[in-house]
Amino acid sequence: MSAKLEIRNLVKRFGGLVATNDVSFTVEPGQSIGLIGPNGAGKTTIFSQIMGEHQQSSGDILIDENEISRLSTPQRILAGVSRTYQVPRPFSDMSVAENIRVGLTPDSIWQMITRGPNPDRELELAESVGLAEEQLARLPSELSMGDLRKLEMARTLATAPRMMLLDEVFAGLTVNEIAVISKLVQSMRDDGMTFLIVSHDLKALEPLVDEAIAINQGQLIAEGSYSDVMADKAVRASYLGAE
Amino acid sequence: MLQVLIQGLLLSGLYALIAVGFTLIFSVGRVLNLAYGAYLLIGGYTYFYFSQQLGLPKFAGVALAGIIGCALGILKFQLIVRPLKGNHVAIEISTLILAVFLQSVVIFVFGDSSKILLPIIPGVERVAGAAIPFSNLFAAIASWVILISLWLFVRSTHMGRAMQAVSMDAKGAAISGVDATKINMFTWALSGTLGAIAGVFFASYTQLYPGMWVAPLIIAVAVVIVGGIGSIIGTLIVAHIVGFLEILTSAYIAPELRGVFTMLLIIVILVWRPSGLFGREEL
Amino acid sequence: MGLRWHHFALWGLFAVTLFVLPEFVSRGTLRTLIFANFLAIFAISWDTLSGRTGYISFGHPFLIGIGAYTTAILTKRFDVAMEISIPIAVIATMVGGLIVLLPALRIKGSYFALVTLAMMELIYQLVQVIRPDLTGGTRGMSGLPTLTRGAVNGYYMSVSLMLAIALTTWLVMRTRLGTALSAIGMNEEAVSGSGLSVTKLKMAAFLFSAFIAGLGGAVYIHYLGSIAPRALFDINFVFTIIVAALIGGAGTTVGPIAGAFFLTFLLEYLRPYLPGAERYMVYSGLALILYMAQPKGMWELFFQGIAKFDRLGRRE
Amino acid sequence: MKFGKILKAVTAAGVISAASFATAAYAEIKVGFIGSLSSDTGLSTLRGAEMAIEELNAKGGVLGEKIKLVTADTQEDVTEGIKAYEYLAETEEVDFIISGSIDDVSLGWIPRMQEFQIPTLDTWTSSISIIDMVVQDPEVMAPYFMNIASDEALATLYINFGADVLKKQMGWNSVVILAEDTGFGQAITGLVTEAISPVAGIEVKETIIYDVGTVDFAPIFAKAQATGADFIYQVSSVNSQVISSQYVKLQVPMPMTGVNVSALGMEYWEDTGGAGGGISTLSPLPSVGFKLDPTSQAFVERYQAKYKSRPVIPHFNGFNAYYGLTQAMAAAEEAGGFKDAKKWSAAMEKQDLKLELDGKLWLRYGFWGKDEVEEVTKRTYPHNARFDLSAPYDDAQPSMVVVQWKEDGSVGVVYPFEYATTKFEIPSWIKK
Repeated sequence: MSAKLEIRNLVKRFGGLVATNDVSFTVEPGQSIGLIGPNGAGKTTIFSQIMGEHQQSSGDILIDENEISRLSTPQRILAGVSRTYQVPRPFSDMSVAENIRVGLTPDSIWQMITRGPNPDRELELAESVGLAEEQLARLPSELSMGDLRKLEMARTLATAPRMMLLDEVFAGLTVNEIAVISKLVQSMRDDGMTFLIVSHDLKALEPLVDEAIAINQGQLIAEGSYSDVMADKAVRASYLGAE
Repeated sequence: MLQVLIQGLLLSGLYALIAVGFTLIFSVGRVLNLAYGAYLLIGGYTYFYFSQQLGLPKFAGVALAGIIGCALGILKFQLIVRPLKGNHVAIEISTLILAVFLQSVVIFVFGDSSKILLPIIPGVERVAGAAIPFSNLFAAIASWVILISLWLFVRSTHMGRAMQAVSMDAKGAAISGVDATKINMFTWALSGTLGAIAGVFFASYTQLYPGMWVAPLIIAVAVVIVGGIGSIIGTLIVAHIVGFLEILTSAYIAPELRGVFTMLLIIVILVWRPSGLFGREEL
Repeated sequence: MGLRWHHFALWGLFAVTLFVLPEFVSRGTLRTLIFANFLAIFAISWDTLSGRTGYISFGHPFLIGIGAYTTAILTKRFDVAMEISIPIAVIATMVGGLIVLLPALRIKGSYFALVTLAMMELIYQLVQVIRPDLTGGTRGMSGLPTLTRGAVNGYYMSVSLMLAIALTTWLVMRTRLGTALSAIGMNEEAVSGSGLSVTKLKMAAFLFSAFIAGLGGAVYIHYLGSIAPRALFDINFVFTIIVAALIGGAGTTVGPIAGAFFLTFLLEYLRPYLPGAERYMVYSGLALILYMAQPKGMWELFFQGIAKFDRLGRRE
Repeated sequence: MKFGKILKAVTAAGVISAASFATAAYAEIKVGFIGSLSSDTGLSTLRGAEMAIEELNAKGGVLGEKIKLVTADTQEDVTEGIKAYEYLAETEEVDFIISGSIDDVSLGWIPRMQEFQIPTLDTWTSSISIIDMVVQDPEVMAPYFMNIASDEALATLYINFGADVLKKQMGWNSVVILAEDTGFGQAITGLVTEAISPVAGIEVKETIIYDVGTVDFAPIFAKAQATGADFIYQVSSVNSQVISSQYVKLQVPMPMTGVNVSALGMEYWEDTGGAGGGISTLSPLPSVGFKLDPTSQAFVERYQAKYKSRPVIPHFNGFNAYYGLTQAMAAAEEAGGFKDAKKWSAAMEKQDLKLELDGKLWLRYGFWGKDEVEEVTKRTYPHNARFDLSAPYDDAQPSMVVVQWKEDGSVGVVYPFEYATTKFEIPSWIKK
């Protein structure tokens, strides 16, 4: 059920810039790890490489001991890993239900044509992230930021992941909305989902993670329990230096 | 051989002038102005009307062509590009419609048949079997002068540097106090002026006809794609590649195949190296 | 697929209206309708690729041309029967288009538009040079076999084809394939992030579009009886197709049909008053104004009108 | 439910407007013009027809009915030409069509003419392949007439010009052909290539085909020069002022003659900005630089009083349209109208108009009989304008003349010698 993620010596160069510099870490099945670091540290770039949106310059990415570096994004999703985005960009001219429908669609042209949508499953997913039934027909432009994040979670969940990468899930949310999302993540953790979470809101992040990894300027600078990492000198220096 | 060299240089100089206005818009505004060819069309016909039909001095005809091109550029920016707010697809399509509209206006006013522009400077010099019409030589020299002054302008004036800043990063430029809208409008005006003047030279090199906007548009597109965006020097180099490719093809393979290699070049470069030969690698 | 009885009722009504039309209108009007039908087919084909996925093709005549030239050459030079040559033409369009345009699908935005434009110019120039004994060179070919004679027969043929294509497209686009294609136009990254292969989807859209273009192109030249590269691979032809789809409403099936009918009739109605090139001035000027006013097309204007009306109604 | 409403609205609007479209009045003889409305050649045919109709109406019309003219623009495009023919046939329901179409456009709409069987007269197209269709299928092609000598006759006269002037007077032995890629270009190139060597003794070094969209002729002229031929033979009917003006601009050191359609109008000098000197071309009759008989001269004078825009003098097809339309109406009088196309066709075949100048046959508007074999080319030309290919041209006028523009802007006939008003010369910049 739960997936294991292993990153080995990951390097990504953009021209002369090294965005990821020899990073290695492992997320055990069912574990939840917080990925922290100042702005521009290279957190989102790591997500992009795990998902195959950017190809790493060198290094390995493994899901359940299988190398996925050569797979396309949809194939990686099939392998069990999905992500959300810092800025939710839903399909703007489609209703909430249709947005979720895209996530539920099988990657086969033939099945897309021959098999109709599953409205019950769409509703189920919407409700599982806390969206109400009457919101299904709304357009994304009519939703609050919190609801947009919920929609993004629902669409990601629709791909049936065993591991989720959450990118800045709390950005732009009210205190109440943060609580709702937290509860949602907690309940998924209880169900055995593996998580890698990026967040600037360290207070909200803390209760959701088992361990933390800190990176700065593309390099891993600390890993271990959340409190150990936060107490680390290099980590503190990187935050102070950047902000 | 010398003949090919001479013809190649003359044609390439003209192509560089044609392409540079398009390069400016594509790098500063990041939009594909499919009505760019229409500047050449309007410029050519303006010159024809004032200098050849009304008999004004040739210089006045070129100047008026430039002024009308400039006005057209500003109008296009204000009436089409700004209201569409950076919606690239919409800008591409509306500029295409505009080009067809301007073409039919020209047909309405001047008729469908080709017009011949008198040589701007009459006379021909013969070197090693190649005919060098003074008019074409003048066009090539003028285009070099214009390109060099443009290059100096972009490098050394405040306005030029602001244009560079906007071309690299519109948001960043805005933070540092550059009014991107103003710079954009200036660029559209400049591009219109250059296009219209290029149109006079292009038409005197060849002919005036209502469909004449398509060929220079394709040339401009080829130069920008192959050269990569944002470089006047790149434009100059690639204009010579395209120009010589055409002359070499006509001379050694077949005149009918003249444009084929230009198209192939566009396609191969776009598929193989979308940022162009001299473009910046994008993050 | 969310089909309701009234969908079929409306399609039925539409079809019946079109089929009884020859009883009420002159043959001249039928001829105009024939061209409107073909333009509608081409606009639907363009829309399937560009209107839905947002990959703007400026070289659509390239696809239409493969279909048209294949059947023209087969029937004219090799005496192949049209029943055989048209299906071959359709397959040739799909295969040929795929081979040539597949590399182009990996580039995005304006660059895709430029490659397709360059592709069209390339094929235009090549048709003239490569085996002009087959293609007829710049002049094209005339005296091709025709499928029908007379305005009424031509009308029934074109309207049946148009309706069949429109209905098929409409049905396919109502499936999750349609949803996924529209999703590419809105946010390609999120489609692939939803586990769908964007390349596969784009290829499906492309093949579907090529199928319609090839079929439409092949039947079109067997209606005209001639083929001329200058009229076919012409930026004005691209312009007409794109404008028909956009004016009507891109990303819908009825939009391109409405746009094609509107534009064709506009041109024909202007003919008695403005017989020459002035027609195109009015035509393109109007197209520009309509497009600037509502890039989503008349269809969207219509819906907005209905929505406004509904809101007014509810308030009372 | 919503979109069904608009469908209904659209179709209803379509039905209503289409119905209003169909109610055209039908108490007159309707003539349709098909051709380009923006070219000099198209306008020549249109105006020739307008003037003939005006004169006929002043005399009370035909069969007691007034003649009305409607137009359809082809934009020199094949598809537009087909649409235009359909428009005339089905929307306007014309009785007779007069055409100023170019070859490829006529070839495009010929199948429509065969279908509708509307009496049709071509005044500009000279495509021999259409005459071949008349030979092969006289029944279906019965309503079609072409009152300009066809390509075959044009080429034959050119071959004679080659032998008498180019070879004998100028001493030229080899030629490079520079032909546009059109139906006309292909036909003329083929005919000339076949005959110029055996008959005139001029060797064809090379044939260069160029696209009508060509804008830069410098490399093409360079290629022509490289063949080392004595002169260039051009075949150019579309945008031909471009090639000739560039010839002058580049001062190509090689004589050039041939077919240059833009040089057939008086506007040529202005269009090339005074840069067209030295160009010579074949021209169907009547031509610029050709003396006119009194009837044609009177036509030109009335024409100039009526039209102030270009073309200031109609091209040959303007004369063809003027005389041809008058003949078509006379044939209709005889056949009781245009409805019976076969009957009209038989009456049209008999039309014969002879115009004289100084007591000599000058122009003849008649048609070859079905089985009449022309002596020089040994073939038949049914429904084609009658021409004479050998001096003294007493059966009809020559199929064409060769005219030449001089560097001072004057123009005159250089061949056949009987009609010559000036001598063939080469441009001053060519050192010989």
